[in-house]
Amino acid sequence: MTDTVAQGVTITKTGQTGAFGGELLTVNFGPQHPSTHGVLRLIVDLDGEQVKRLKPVIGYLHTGIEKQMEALRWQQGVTVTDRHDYLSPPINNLAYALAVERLLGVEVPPRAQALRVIMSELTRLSSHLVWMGTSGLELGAMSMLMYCFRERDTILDMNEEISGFRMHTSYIRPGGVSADATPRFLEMLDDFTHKMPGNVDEYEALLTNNPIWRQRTIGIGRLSAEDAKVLGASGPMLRGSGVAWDLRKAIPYSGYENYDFEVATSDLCDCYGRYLVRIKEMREAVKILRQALDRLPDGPVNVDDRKMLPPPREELETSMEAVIHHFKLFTEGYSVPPGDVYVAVESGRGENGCYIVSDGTHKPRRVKFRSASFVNLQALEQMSLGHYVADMIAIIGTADAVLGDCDR
Amino acid sequence: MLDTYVPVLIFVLIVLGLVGALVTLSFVLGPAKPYRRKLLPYESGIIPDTPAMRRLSVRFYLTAMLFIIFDVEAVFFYPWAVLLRQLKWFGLIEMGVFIGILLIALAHIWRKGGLDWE
Amino acid sequence: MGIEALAESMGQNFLTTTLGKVVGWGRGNSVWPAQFGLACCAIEMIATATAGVDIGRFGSEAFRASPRQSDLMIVSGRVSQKMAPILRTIYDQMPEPKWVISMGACASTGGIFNNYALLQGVDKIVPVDVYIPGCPPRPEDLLNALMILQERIKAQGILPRQ
Amino acid sequence: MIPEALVLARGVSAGDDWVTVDAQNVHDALAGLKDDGYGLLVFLTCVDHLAEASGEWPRRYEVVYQLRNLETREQIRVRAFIDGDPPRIESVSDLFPPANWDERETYDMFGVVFDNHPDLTRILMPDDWVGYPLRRDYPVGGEPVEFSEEHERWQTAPEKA
Repeated sequence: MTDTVAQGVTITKTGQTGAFGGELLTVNFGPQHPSTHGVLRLIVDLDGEQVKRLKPVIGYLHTGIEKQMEALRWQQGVTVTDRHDYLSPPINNLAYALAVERLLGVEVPPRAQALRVIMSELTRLSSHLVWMGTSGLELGAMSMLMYCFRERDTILDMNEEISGFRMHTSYIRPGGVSADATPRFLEMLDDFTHKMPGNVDEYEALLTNNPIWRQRTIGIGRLSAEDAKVLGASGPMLRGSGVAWDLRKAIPYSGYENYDFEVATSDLCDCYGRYLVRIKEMREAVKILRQALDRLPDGPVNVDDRKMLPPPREELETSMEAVIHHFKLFTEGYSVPPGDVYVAVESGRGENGCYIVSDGTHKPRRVKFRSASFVNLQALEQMSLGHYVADMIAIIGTADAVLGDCDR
Repeated sequence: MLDTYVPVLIFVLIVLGLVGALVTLSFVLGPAKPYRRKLLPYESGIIPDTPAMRRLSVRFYLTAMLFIIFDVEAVFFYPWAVLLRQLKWFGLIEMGVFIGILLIALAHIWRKGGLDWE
Repeated sequence: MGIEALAESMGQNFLTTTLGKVVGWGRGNSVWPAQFGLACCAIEMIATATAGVDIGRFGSEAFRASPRQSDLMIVSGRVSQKMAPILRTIYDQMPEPKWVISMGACASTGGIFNNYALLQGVDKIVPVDVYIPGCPPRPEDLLNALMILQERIKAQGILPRQ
Repeated sequence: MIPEALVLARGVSAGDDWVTVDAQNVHDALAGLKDDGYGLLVFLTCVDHLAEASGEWPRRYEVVYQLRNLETREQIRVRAFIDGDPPRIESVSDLFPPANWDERETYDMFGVVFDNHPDLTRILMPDDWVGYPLRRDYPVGGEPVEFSEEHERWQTAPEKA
């Protein structure tokens, strides 16, 4: 019998014998599977219940986003950046906006930077809540989904209040933000920062000392600090192995240097350590939100560069340049001086970067998204060798891969 | 003497009636359009071309057999437990011997390493 | 002595209906969706299944993992070229009677991604019953689509055997 | 550091410093950088400079490696220009494990062949896909939309209005 080939992917030599003379069974954890957090396909060789070989196959959600951005103008690209990592839309916008601003050599006013930090931390919270809800669901804690999505709905209401949209806010744009924070949003945020620590205690009460949760996650999916660095893992995958690398502290952007928060790390190097890192990150996010709200500077929220941002509506009746700027912006768009830049921001999953090459026209020459899930998924095989199939579910969960972000 | 079994008979009839009705109703009312692609094995969306019937390791068989032995042993406890009062000492000693024999077997299996998986 | 007269004499505690209506009522109120989350709309679909906007009130909270036990496929998210044959396979493997809700702009028409990588609308490969606009549509939109589908199922009644 | 002989050009673009290296000795350059502490390959991609107005590029494809030193937080970008059909370059997946999938994706999207890469197959597109989507001469695809500037019929007199 030749190699078993499924859709052109050579997997295993047939007849490979397992430990007790049983043949390896090739199983597809295919694209449509309740536990793969999206359309990830794993081709797994099982010796009985133990994973002997694992090959992730991705690409089932490839949306051609990088080609799409080459066909869109600079300001139009924002709507596409929302949708490639659909659990942290504002953070993708932030990476794209910072890259374009660095190319243009433009600095956004402090109020816009603070609003960007607020939206990023809210998104990090909602992304961790979705992770905890679905990971809890997979490991048997069904009620986690209900608890986590209850808080997530309050965050989505806040998103809707400030940007008019629940998930893909397109709030952070090159040159600033789309709208100033309304008083009602600040009220909701203030109320949220008071309630959230209590809710995180509730999650901890449910999970941290839960014997089933501990048994299913402690010692599962070991990734030593050295391996994590070599494999290029980032985010909770790296910090869960004791490496205190957080882009908000290491290469601060958008005013993160003037907020004091700790980098959540744990040197347990396993699924439980990464769970603790994410819980601590949620608490740190609430602390940052608190500080950002207390010291929210006032002032404009956009760069007042008419070449880049349309003038306010009422000015259109009076001044002729406003009409000219308005017309030029919405027909041709602005152009960015040639050059290339790479900006990395810390998303819930890890380092989400945006590499832009501009050739001086009004459309980018090349936009490359460095995706955290794309790299973290490569560590999947090393973490799950030798474990049972049930533990592999916990390992897929802890990698927290979003397939839109991975396939772009 | 037979009338003590009438409730059991009624119960069986009700069950058969209910199950029969459900099966025939869903057979009659539900549309059925079997075609080749529908009857292919489901493996998360991929049509598997690797044979599913692989030789499994002997541990599964061993564990299955052990389970059956001790499960059947548990079945014998029920009648004994019901009649515990009436059988007094005789029942206890009788069951003690029965359990003793199986306990020795369990100790032997445990020592030979039949229970651990690796 | 028509049925109605009999009902009169029995003091109105009879409900006369046709078998078709009963079958339609039963099927309509227990539509089990297959777990077919692709992209952002899947997150809104999960949000619909949680306590905030409870899809359980419509009898559809049991998201079945395997297509064999589900009768509704909610295509929630963008369908890429690599995923299209798999989506068709899953649709084929669902038992009759089955329905499809195309959730979101990307599933219905390819949405904002008009490029080589996406299938421009899932109705190119599977017959779709209800389309939902929005990117992603709100959970209430999904419930609205489900109610429209339920009306349509109840109206169908008994389907021909073959 | 990279032995000076290999460096063709050096510069700073929008705050990031970059180094241009000849395509043949990319592997040694990255090995030198790795020993020097740049342990993390952040990403690896390719840029297609077909018919580009600005700047004069030596060759059509520019393979870009972004490296970072976790201790000193420095970043450096290494460029290598290649050409040919298919363009070939040395694979660095033995130095940096994350390069494995990045190179497969660059092959999938641009058709750049990485020599002695363990498993150079398509990763994002279906396995039987023809063509390399991210090349500039590959159409964006999708369906022609009636009212858009790319749609030639709309700009001429719409007889069927």
